Amino acid sequence: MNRVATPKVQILTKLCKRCGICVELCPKEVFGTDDIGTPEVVRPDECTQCLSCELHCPEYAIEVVRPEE
Amino acid sequence: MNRVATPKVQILTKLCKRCGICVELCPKEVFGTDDIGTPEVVRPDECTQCLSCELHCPEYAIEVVRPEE
Amino acid sequence: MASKTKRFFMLGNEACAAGAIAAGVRFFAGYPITPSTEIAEYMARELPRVGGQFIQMEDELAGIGAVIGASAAGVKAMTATSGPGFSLMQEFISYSAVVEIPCVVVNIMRGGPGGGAATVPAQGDVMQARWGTQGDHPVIVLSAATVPEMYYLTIKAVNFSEKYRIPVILLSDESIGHLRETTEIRPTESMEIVNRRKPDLPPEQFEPLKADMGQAPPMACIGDGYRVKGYCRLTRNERGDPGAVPDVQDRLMRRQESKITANLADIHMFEDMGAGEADVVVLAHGSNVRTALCACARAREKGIRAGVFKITTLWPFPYAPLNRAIGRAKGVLVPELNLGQIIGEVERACKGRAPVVGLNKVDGTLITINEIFDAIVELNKS
Amino acid sequence: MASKTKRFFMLGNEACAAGAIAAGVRFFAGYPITPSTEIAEYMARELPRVGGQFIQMEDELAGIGAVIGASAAGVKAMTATSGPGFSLMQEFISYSAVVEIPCVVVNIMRGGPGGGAATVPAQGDVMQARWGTQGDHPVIVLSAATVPEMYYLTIKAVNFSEKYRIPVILLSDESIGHLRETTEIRPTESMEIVNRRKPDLPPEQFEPLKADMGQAPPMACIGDGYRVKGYCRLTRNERGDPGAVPDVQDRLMRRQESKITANLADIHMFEDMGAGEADVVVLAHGSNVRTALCACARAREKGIRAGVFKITTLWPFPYAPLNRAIGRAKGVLVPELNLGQIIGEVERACKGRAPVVGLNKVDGTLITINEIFDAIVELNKS
Amino acid sequence: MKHEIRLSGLGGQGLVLAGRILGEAATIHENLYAVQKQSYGPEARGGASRSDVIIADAEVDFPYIDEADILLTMSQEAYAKYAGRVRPEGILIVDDLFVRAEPKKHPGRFFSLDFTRLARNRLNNDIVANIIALGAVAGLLGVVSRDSLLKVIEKRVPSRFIDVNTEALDLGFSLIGEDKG
Amino acid sequence: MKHEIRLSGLGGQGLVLAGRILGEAATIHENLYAVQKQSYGPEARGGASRSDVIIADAEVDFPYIDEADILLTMSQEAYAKYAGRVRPEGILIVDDLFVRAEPKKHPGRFFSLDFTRLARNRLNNDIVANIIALGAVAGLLGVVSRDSLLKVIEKRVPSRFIDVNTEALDLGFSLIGEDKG
Amino acid sequence: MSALHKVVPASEIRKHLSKTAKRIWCPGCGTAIAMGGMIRAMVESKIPEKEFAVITGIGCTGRAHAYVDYDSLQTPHGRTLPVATGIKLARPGMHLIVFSGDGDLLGIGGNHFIHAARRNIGITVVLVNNFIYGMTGGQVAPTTPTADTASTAPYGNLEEPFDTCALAMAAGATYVARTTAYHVRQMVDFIGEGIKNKGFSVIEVLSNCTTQYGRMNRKGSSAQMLKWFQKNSVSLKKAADLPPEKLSGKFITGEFVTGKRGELSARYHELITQKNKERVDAHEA
Amino acid sequence: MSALHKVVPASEIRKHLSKTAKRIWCPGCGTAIAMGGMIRAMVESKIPEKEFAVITGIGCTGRAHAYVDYDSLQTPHGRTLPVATGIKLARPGMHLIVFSGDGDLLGIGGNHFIHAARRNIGITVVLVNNFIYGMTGGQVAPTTPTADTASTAPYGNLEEPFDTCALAMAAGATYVARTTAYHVRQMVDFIGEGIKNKGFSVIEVLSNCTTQYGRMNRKGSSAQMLKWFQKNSVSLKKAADLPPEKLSGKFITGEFVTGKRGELSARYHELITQKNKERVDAHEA
Ligand SMILES: Cc1ncc(C[n+]2csc(CCOP(=O)(O)OP(=O)(O)O)c2C)c(N)n1
Ligand SMILES: Cc1ncc(C[n+]2csc(CCOP(=O)(O)OP(=O)(O)O)c2C)c(N)n1
Ligand code: SF4
Ligand code: SF4
Ligand code: SF4
Ligand code: SF4
Ligand code: SF4
Ligand code: SF4
Ligand SMILES: [Mg+2]
Ligand SMILES: [Mg+2]
Repeated sequence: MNRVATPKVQILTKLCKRCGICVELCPKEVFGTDDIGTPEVVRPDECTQCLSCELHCPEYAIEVVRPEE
Repeated sequence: MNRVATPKVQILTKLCKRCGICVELCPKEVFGTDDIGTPEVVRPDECTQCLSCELHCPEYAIEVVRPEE
Repeated sequence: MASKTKRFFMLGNEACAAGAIAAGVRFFAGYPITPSTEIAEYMARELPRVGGQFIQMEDELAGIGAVIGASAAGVKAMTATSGPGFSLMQEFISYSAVVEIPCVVVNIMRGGPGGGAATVPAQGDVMQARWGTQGDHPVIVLSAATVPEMYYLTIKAVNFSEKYRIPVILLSDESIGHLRETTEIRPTESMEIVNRRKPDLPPEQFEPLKADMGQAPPMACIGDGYRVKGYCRLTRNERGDPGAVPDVQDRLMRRQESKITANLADIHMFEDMGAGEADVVVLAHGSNVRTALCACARAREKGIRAGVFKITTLWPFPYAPLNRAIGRAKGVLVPELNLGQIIGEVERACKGRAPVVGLNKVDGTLITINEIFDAIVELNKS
Repeated sequence: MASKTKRFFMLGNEACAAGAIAAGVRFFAGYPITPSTEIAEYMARELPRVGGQFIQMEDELAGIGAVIGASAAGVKAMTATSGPGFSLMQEFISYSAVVEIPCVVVNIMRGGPGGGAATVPAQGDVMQARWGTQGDHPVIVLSAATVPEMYYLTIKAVNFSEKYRIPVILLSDESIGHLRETTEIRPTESMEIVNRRKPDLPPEQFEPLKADMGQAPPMACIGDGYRVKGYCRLTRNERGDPGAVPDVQDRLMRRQESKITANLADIHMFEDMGAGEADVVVLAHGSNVRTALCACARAREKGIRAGVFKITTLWPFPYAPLNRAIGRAKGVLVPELNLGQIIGEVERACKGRAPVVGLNKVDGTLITINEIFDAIVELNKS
Repeated sequence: MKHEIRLSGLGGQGLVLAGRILGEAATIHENLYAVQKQSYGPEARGGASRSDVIIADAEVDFPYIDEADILLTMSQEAYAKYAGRVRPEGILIVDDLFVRAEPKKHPGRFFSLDFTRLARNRLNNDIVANIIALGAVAGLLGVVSRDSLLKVIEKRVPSRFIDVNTEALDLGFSLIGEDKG
Repeated sequence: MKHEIRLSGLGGQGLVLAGRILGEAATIHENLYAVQKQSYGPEARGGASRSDVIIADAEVDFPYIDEADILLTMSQEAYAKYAGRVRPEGILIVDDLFVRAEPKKHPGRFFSLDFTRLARNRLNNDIVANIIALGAVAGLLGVVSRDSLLKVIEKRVPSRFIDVNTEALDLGFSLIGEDKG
Repeated sequence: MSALHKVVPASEIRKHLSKTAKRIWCPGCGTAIAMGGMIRAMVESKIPEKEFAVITGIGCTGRAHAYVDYDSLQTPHGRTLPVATGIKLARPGMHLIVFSGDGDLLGIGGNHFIHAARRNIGITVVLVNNFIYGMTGGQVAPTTPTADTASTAPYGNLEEPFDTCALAMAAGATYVARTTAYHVRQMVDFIGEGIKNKGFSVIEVLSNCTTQYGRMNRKGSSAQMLKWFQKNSVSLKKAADLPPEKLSGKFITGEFVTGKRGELSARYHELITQKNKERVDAHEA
Repeated sequence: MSALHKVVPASEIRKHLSKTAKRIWCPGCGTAIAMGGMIRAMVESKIPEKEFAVITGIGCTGRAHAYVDYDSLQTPHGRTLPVATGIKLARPGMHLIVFSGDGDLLGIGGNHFIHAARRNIGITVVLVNNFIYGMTGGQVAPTTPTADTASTAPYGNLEEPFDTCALAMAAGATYVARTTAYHVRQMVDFIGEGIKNKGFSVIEVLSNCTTQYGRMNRKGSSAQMLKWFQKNSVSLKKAADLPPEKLSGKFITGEFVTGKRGELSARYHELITQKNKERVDAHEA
């Protein structure tokens, strides 16, 4: 593929309600937050693709690239 | 006591609805019936005071003398 | 065609059930209550024979709930009950009106209030049929006067319900539900059977709540592949999404109301049986109709001009037609098996033009020919 | 006395609950529903502090059922709900009327029908409050126009219920239940608090259903040692035994009805606020009263003689007083937060003497002063 | 033409069925018009029971009976209640086993017949007393034929009971035949 | 005397409580008459929220506000919705953090104040922005004193929060004091 | 079990009956046997009469309120338990017996049944299960055995019946037992235990509706139905040792639960006492 | 359990959401997590979309009907199951998912719950149990733990909560499982099993209502509540080995019943087929 490698975790900020679940549940502290609590991917490389953030996001606003088989 | 010995089983016919339960359940065939099904005590001496008739009579129309202790 | 008409000796309740099946009802859910139970029993026996379903539910709420479910899934559906059970259905009747899922509720009235007297006739639920529910919404209420009417009015009830997507209530009482009567049944093919409109647009374009004033929208049913929305609480826009916007709510409420107000001519069923020329008009419905007719016949024999105004559609009440019919009346008599219910509407209709007098009976027996006759004589004096 | 009057800044719903406790209510059972829930929450907090009981039941039927049970056991009891829950209580309201077990049902109306809009005001249950139940029976319905009225009318409601052994329904709506307002509360000692009559005969001689016309019998409660009977289905003789004898049933029904008809002067609460001298009369209740008063004041500023006829007792409806009050009116305006309910009674009361015009709003917002003012101007032209 | 027939007695005696057969036979096989209304007490069994049938050659204008043309009473209670509400020229029939009647009080024709005893003794089946009575009533009525009634009985009665019911019906007709003379 | 005050913003900002404190203080400690009505969207959290208060020296004749004498808006949405419904001579107050206002459109007095930032930065507690705003509103209103408000706050707020609320209230009053000049 | 000579005599039952109300149950109806059992247990309990109230619903069974000479009340169909809950909270000293049918308590009233059990409110329920809606003429009930006939199940019941006792236990009842109209002495004992239990008690009495269920399912006379109960009842103990196939068509009788936990009206009265104390303390402080 | 790479991606959930309805659940609400789980299970099932219908009641959970892009319907409060029963009988080919709250299904709707279970009607219930009446502002629910606080239990709940799964089993459900909003993959699997079961299935999802239950009972943020579920869940297997005192305050998760017996709508359709055959036979005879 010729595309730029997608980061392992993506947040659709438009959908986010700033509940903090992804931030608090991520075992690898991949997320940080801005002033008003919007999560941002700050340590993308730490991500182990455990899917916890995606599975628990109540707004279906996070997508994690699936681990290889 | 000076009273005449009471029969062991008594039916208050006025209360009876002729359901036939006492007749059919008595293990000693103490009861017979008249033309229209009213029970009558026909074999009083057979009565073993088991109380089945009294306990099951839906009209509370039968009384059996209690067995001695 | 007359040759195909069949004669039966039927119970009023059976005629109702048979009429429902003729009208295409294929689902019945209910809960037993005297004096309506024969309707359920007939349905339990006959529906599986015509590929329909009967289920006895755990209570009346569940009964009408299942009916609404089946109707939402596209099957014509009905329930039947009597006073206490009818009270338990009120929330769902209101719901049915607002989500516009058709359903027919038959109420075979018995002595009320409370538990009431299950085996005597009464007309205690006439106002309840119109006003028993929370909130404003349209409803159609019919009243059957004979066993044959039980048959034909049930068909009417189903037709109205499907056409206007509205709950229709068919009232009768113990004295008719439990009456057996010679009933001549015309072949179903000769009768108008109405089926709800289906969407004429594909799912992407279809807006489930969109309709002109006076109209019910076409209905996409569950399982039709429309991913149908909008069967929910009051406030929805035409796409069916929730959201409490005043003008949307207003439009919905007014459009639903207009299904009745714009179609009065179609919905009103009444009969002027000599009322137009009468000095004394007897307004009657249900089990009082035949009594009133006999009493008026007797009155006319005695030289009193008396006539009956029979109403079959109780709600919407035929105010204007009644007002017209009492043209020359000196008095209007309203016999009712209650403490005075429909008489209030008669007073409204009459607007003070003639005295309106009630003849009310609540002891569990029917009003007699003599009682009506005497009241006519009395009114005629004034 | 004035010195003892206390001032509070209270929610309408809290005023209602506080009024109930002042009236002696010591039992509340209910089921949460917006916009009535603060009544339950207040009761949950306060009742155990005064030795009373609160219980949240599994649904509204159980809520009013527990209330009736507690009342049968001699405790003044109340429930509160809104439209959908009110529908579910109808069977029990009818029961309460026929067994003459007092109870008070508060309905804080919200947008209806169906699930409705929980957080907007409406007056969609006005007819239901009178006619929502199976069968004929008496009922008293009051409508509160302000927060202080919520307090005082709740006391009235409890008093009526105890005095006449009748279900009393207190209506208000979201715009008052959720309004906080300065509320001056007079000391309870200064107010009339009615307690149901107790039997004056010993158990052997006491006949639980025996009373003169216009009266409720004294009440033997469960646990009073009377081996009380007669809390059961409709037809009972004066001893309380069942049996469907027509004249017994008739007497019971008429005696119960007469509790209202013989006591209209006691039960009717209305206020002629300039209606008697008005060209345009505005008939208002509940949240429309203040709006109507402001609109009439404005109209009078513009030289139009407009006045308000305020009704607090909705049922029994004050037909005669209203008829008297519209003496010189050119028109009667009836603003309602529904599609036209109480207007039917106004028409009956007016008997065609003046045109009756509705001003109806069902979009979830209140009728405004402007809207009423404009309608007054319009009516005044005719 | 209009006939008002009242069948009265106790729940369980089969009077509702008898009335229904009569009305159905009239409707379907005689092309007449009929109505039938039962009323009963609150008991499921053993309470008072009444079955009113009206048969006419046009639609029945009023489906409830005030005074009967033919009254059958199969219990003393029913007799006490209804015997006074027979037309002067009407017919009063009682079951001899259950009713102690005062025939003199009734100006019209009077029959005290042994429906229940005949059922028990001749047909060995208490339960068909109602059909014997139906035969008698139909015989006196004259507008619904034995064959019409039989067709309905065949439809409404489990097949194993058809024979005894046929016998009962004929017995009933014959009672009147005998008595009529 | 009659003042109509509208506090508007988002659910969770505590505007309902602020309105309630204002009305209660007026009622109980100033012997005035007050009403307060909130309205909110269907959301339990985060939706639009509005709290209308009327204070008068006689019973309030009409408890709902059409045009406000004082409008506080703490969200852009609320500003958009209500800014047009202030009396010409009325006062418009916005929270500087949330609202980008167009003061020129409003003929009366206008304040853009930093309630939320002040709460966060000076009092270390976002949540008391409402009380700062309340102080400002009360200061502008002039009929409900700081002490009256404080008495109510002491009753309505858990004891551990009384101090910070007192500070907030005073801060609010002071904003106006400064600004008023 | 009480010895024979201790059984409360029929004459004593009659003393606790209404002198004026006519009992219109069918001849042989098991409901009457159950009502006799209830009165016997009430007499045996030695609790003063005026501390009892008998609450019924609607149905044949629901007629009993008019027949007993205790405080009594008949509720709308299915609503015995909410009303009884109100009474119990208002008068915690009362002993409340709810005597009603399977349709009333488990059909329309099923929700109140499980919630009353959950709350463990101090009420003794005598549930007369005759497998049918008797009063309305024999419609299918939530207790009608699968494949049995009823007027609304003319081709045989397609549904499964409830196991009343299992349901009561799962919902939280603290005394649960099953007996039959045949086993009158056991019935009296179980109802007596139910009355003793401070919390929510359920005694299911399997009963013969000879007129409706019996007729439609060819069960014969009332006595034959009682014998059917006799023959097919298996005690809980014995049942434990039998394989499921041997239990089909059997009635498992005995006491299922005799657990204890806090009763609701008592808990509520503790709360009141505590709030009262708080107020007094506050005054004194 | 499905391997990680098989988990239905969030983008796929979004495809099955309404494009127009605005979701107004609070930030962090567990109901949304449960709805995601439901949609994932529906997608995984490979059943064509048009064979599904989602039925909700009233409550926060009861808002889901407007958010999904399937056939959907919202009933009056508590009435999901009667309506779903009507739909299922009328269209036995449909897969019905009832998605609703603890109050809706077990409070006001409790009777329908046990009767639907008894009938074993082919419906899959996703019961979102957040221990509270969320939508109306935090009133006590039949699932609120004893002594916990709610707006109508200001002094702590005096009642005992239902054990939903025990109740469902006693009433007759043929698939019963419990999981939590934390255990999303288990949730998806269980809902999937429920859909596969032909009869009545109940999947109880313990869920965080952070705004009401959480706030009133000091449970912290949404994430903290999810962690609370994580920490206190005990699998059925493990629970079997633990003494009761170790289980207090724990959530027992797992599949409780996976039994089989006749489903009602299928039985009814057999009856119709039979009646039809009888008619045809009669004609031919
Ligand atoms: C709301 C309501 N629905 C229905 C009825 C009709 N009804 C009266 S009794 C009854 C069933 C009684 O069955 P059960 O409780 O088993 O009592 P049984 O007669 O068998 O003793 C029904 C459905 C009613 N009275 N009220
Ligand atoms: C008949 C009726 N009663 C009461 C209500 C009010 N009501 C709406 S939702 C609800 C409770 C919802 O609780 P739950 O089912 O647990 O849903 P949650 O909000 O917790 O998800 C209540 C009582 C109603 N809408 N209708
Ligand atoms: S879990 Fe979802 S909604 Fe919550 S903060 Fe993260 S991205 Fe936003
Ligand atoms: S997949 Fe796991 S590790 Fe990666 S960001 Fe999400 S929670 Fe953190
Ligand atoms: S059991 Fe009782 S009612 Fe039945 S026949 Fe015997 S005495 Fe009569
Ligand atoms: S006590 Fe027993 S033996 Fe004696 S008569 Fe009664 S049933 Fe027969
Ligand atoms: S119908 Fe059945 S339950 Fe009712 S009284 Fe008769 S036998 Fe008993
Ligand atoms: S109130 Fe509770 S259940 Fe409702 S949306 Fe908010 S967090 Fe979810
Ligand atoms: Mg039963
Ligand atoms: Mg919940």
